[in-house]
Amino acid sequence: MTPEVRAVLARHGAVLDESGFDPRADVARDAWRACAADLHATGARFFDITAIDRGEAVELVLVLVDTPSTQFTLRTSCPNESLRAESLAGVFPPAEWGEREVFDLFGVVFEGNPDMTRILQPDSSTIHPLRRSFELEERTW
Amino acid sequence: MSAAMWIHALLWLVGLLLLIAVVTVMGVWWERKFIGHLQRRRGPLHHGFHGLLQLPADMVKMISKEDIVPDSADPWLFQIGPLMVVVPAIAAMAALMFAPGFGLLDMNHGLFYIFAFQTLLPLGFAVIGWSCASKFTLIGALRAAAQLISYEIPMLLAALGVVVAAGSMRLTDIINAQAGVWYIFKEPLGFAIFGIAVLAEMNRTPFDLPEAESELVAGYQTEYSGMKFGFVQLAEYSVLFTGSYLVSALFLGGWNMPFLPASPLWLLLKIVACMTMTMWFRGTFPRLRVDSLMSLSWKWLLPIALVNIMAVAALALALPGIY
Amino acid sequence: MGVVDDAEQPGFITTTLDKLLRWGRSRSMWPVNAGIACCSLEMMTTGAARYDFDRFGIMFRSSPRQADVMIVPGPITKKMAPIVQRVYNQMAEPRWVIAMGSCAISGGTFVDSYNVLPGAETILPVDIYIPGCPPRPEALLYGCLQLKKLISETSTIGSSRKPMYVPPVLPEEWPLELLGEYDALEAGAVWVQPERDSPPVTPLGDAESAPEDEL
Amino acid sequence: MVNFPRKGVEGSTETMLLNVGPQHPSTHGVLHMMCEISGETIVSAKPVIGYLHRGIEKLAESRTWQQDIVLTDRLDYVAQFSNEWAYCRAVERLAGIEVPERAEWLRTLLVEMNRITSHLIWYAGVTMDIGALGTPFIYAWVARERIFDFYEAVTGARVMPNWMRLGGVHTDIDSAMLKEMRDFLERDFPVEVDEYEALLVGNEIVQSRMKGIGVFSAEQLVEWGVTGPALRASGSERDLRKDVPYGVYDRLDFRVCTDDVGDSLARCRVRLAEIRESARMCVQIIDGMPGGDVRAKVSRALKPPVGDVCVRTESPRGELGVLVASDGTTKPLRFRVRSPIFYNLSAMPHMLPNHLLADMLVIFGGIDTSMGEIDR
Repeated sequence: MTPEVRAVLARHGAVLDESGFDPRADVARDAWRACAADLHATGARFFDITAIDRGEAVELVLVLVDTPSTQFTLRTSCPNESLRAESLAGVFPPAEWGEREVFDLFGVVFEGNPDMTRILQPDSSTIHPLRRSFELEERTW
Repeated sequence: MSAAMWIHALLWLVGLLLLIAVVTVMGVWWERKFIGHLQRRRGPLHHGFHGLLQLPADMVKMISKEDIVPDSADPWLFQIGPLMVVVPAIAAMAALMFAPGFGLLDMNHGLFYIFAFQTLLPLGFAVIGWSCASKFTLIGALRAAAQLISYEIPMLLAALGVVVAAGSMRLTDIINAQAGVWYIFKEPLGFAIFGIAVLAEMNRTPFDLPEAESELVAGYQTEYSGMKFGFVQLAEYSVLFTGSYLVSALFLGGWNMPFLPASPLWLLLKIVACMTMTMWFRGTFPRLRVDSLMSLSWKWLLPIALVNIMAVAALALALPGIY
Repeated sequence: MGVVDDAEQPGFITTTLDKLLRWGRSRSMWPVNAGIACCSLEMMTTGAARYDFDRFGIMFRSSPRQADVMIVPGPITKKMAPIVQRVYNQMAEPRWVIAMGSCAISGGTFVDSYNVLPGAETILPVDIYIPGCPPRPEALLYGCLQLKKLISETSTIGSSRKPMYVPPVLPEEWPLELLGEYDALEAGAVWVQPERDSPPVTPLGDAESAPEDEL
Repeated sequence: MVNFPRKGVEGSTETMLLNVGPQHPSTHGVLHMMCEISGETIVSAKPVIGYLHRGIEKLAESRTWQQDIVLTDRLDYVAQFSNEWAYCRAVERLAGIEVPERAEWLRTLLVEMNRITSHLIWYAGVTMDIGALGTPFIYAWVARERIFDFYEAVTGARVMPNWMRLGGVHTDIDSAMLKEMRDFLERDFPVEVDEYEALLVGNEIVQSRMKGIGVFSAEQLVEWGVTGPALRASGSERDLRKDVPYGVYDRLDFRVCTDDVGDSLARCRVRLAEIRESARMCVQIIDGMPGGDVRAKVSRALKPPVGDVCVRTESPRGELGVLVASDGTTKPLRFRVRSPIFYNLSAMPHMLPNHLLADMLVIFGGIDTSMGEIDR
């Protein structure tokens, strides 16, 4: 983790945890987009955006690459009552598709994404399959 | 007209139609076999001797396939579209001469007659592509029309060089004039232009944009099924035959062969060699892009063809014995 | 599909014609070039130099209109199902379907998934099943030769095999996906899931005996 | 209905919407590309994906850690070993499994051979797309079949090997087989690649089709999220095999293949150079192969500690990331694949406008799609 990244994370009140495999920084949902924009300004490169369903909340995970050999994750938590977050599509262009996928599979709505529609499943689908609450049907044979 | 003339004409008509059938069947078989061997495989092998029955089987199947007319297609144009390419393609063959006096009709302006019918082909392609109401066919048809029209001009100019040198548009005269030296040696530039332009006229690789498989699925013939598709294929191989004939007759000496007596056999051999060349190109070359296709025709072939015809005319005036 | 559908006692000419048609059709099977998933790699391999489909007169056509056989080389997802049906409907009769690989037979590895149909036979009339994940090129060749046998044994006179239009159907909770603004398909047809107790895997051997009943 | 409003061209006639795919000879799978065209020029484009969405990420959550290796094969079915390795590395890191030395070498060997076959498929596809009627396509298959013979001898399957295990690999490769591989890769294979290169890069028409088409700078491509050979063709040296060495890449002598032109022809040259480089690496690996076990003892009911890890690897198409999260049970809490082509494809709307319809296939071939990994 470069000092610039540390400075940006500290400015946005991120909780830094470096005990795991990759450093992780938890930010409040309000600071999500602003923090990502400042990280983009430090030269951090987008790697992936995804989510993990933690039961009572959906954790958004933004994997960023700061130097060619190191990476860290920026995380925020969306409680099940309000699955909304600000879109990063204006900051990192590839995040547009990543967010569409998170919307499709988890149901998190990203405000400001230019095309918040389903990407993998058919538009007519009504499910968000990667939620814990969605169970696969038992095999009948 | 006497009865003998009628019989002669009738026999020739039947013979030409048979020739077209044989050319199509053997042409497709030879193409699949030849390209197969280029690609380190065998090509048709198991149906008949080395797959010789493959094409008859394909034709039987095609005849018995369902004939689909898409709902949104223009029913009349869709039906007559294939005829509009088959009829000119076959009609052009009426002027072909296979030996002195050996042909349906030894026309005074045989070359002109063939080109006149070739000129009708883009119309047929356009009708086919338009009538299907499919976007791929439409793009393919527009490409075909643009390509055929723009390559006609260099082709005609290159052929004009031969006409100037031979002093006739009768195919017999042109070929007989090559009893000594073939025109490929007298007008190599004209031969190059004519070869490229004819390749484009025949929609063969690298000029197969109208049916560009990877871009337009099957181009203008995308929506045709069964025998209509077969008709379009028939027209393509007839055009291929006519084109190869023209190259052999105008530049490669036709039925003449050095040190050997003139015979239709040489002509046929040359035609087969020309057709095989186009198949070789097909097996090796990728496709040109549509804009480079146009610039090749208008920016390179056309000026060079003009230079060529002026040079030939000047030489013919200056050295009347040789040219 | 029959030449003379209502011929009760086929005469010499019709039987000869029938033989000719069966010969022609069985020896010229052009599959539509529709690669779906992993099996399409083995499908391409079969077309390449070592196995060479062209030996048997099998050559891929990109346009379904000119194709006779549809090889379904992969799992059919709910988004893909209407398209597969549409390609099938665009093909000219007579047409055949080969389900290639376990995904096309039953859903295979993905049968439990929320987005995969349990096999191609739920939406298409499948003639030949080729097991494997993916089937080896030899298996695909064998399957095609079985289809050749099936075609050459299917009489074209008064055949029980009728032209079939597969209505673009999907379950009610999955209305038809529209492809674009010029899409001509109609939505609202009702999905009929075939009843099934066991995996619908038909061994290749069955394909040999089946057509005899029709003769 | 897909959200694809037409842009239109000012001062021109109406534009046309052309749906390329999902069943189309040149989309390499079931991609649906919506193109708004004016004449033959693309005004705007939008890829529509999901036609092969099999829900692998959900299925993985209902299977044990070991069983999920089967699913990773089917992600990118052109580069199966790369996916297996990425997944195994992620889980091994999470669970703290030590992989025996020989297993690491074997994995690297097969992954590099896999890179060759994957690039050969790209070669076959891209030459087919620019209209060469199958000859280079079938030539590519000749070398590919030879390598597939090795796959089959080693793993027992041609396309879906399912060969790697958590903590090693399933079967060892004996020295006779290794020698055979070495002979092929050192003697026969370079001759084949020379021919491939002559057919593609040496062809005038190919050059006229590809030179100067789709020129993008490295900054643009990084911004759009493009990784892999497509990025390296623009001069960037990003290659995870050098940046974050894993496997035995730190002990191999290889260079990162780059090109600074950044057009479609450069992308071809980079991939062809990578084919040669991979073959060279394979020979080095076979020479340096140590002995020993190929598989560590791993409990069948593996329960990695609670936590999550994201592992980046260099697949033939770009940076493949696997994120696995464990809640301490025998089944993953989350299995996420960061597909390189998913993000490469998302750059298509930026790349395609103002190119011709025929250029679409060339640019499209430059990023080398494989729908199985995009749709998962």
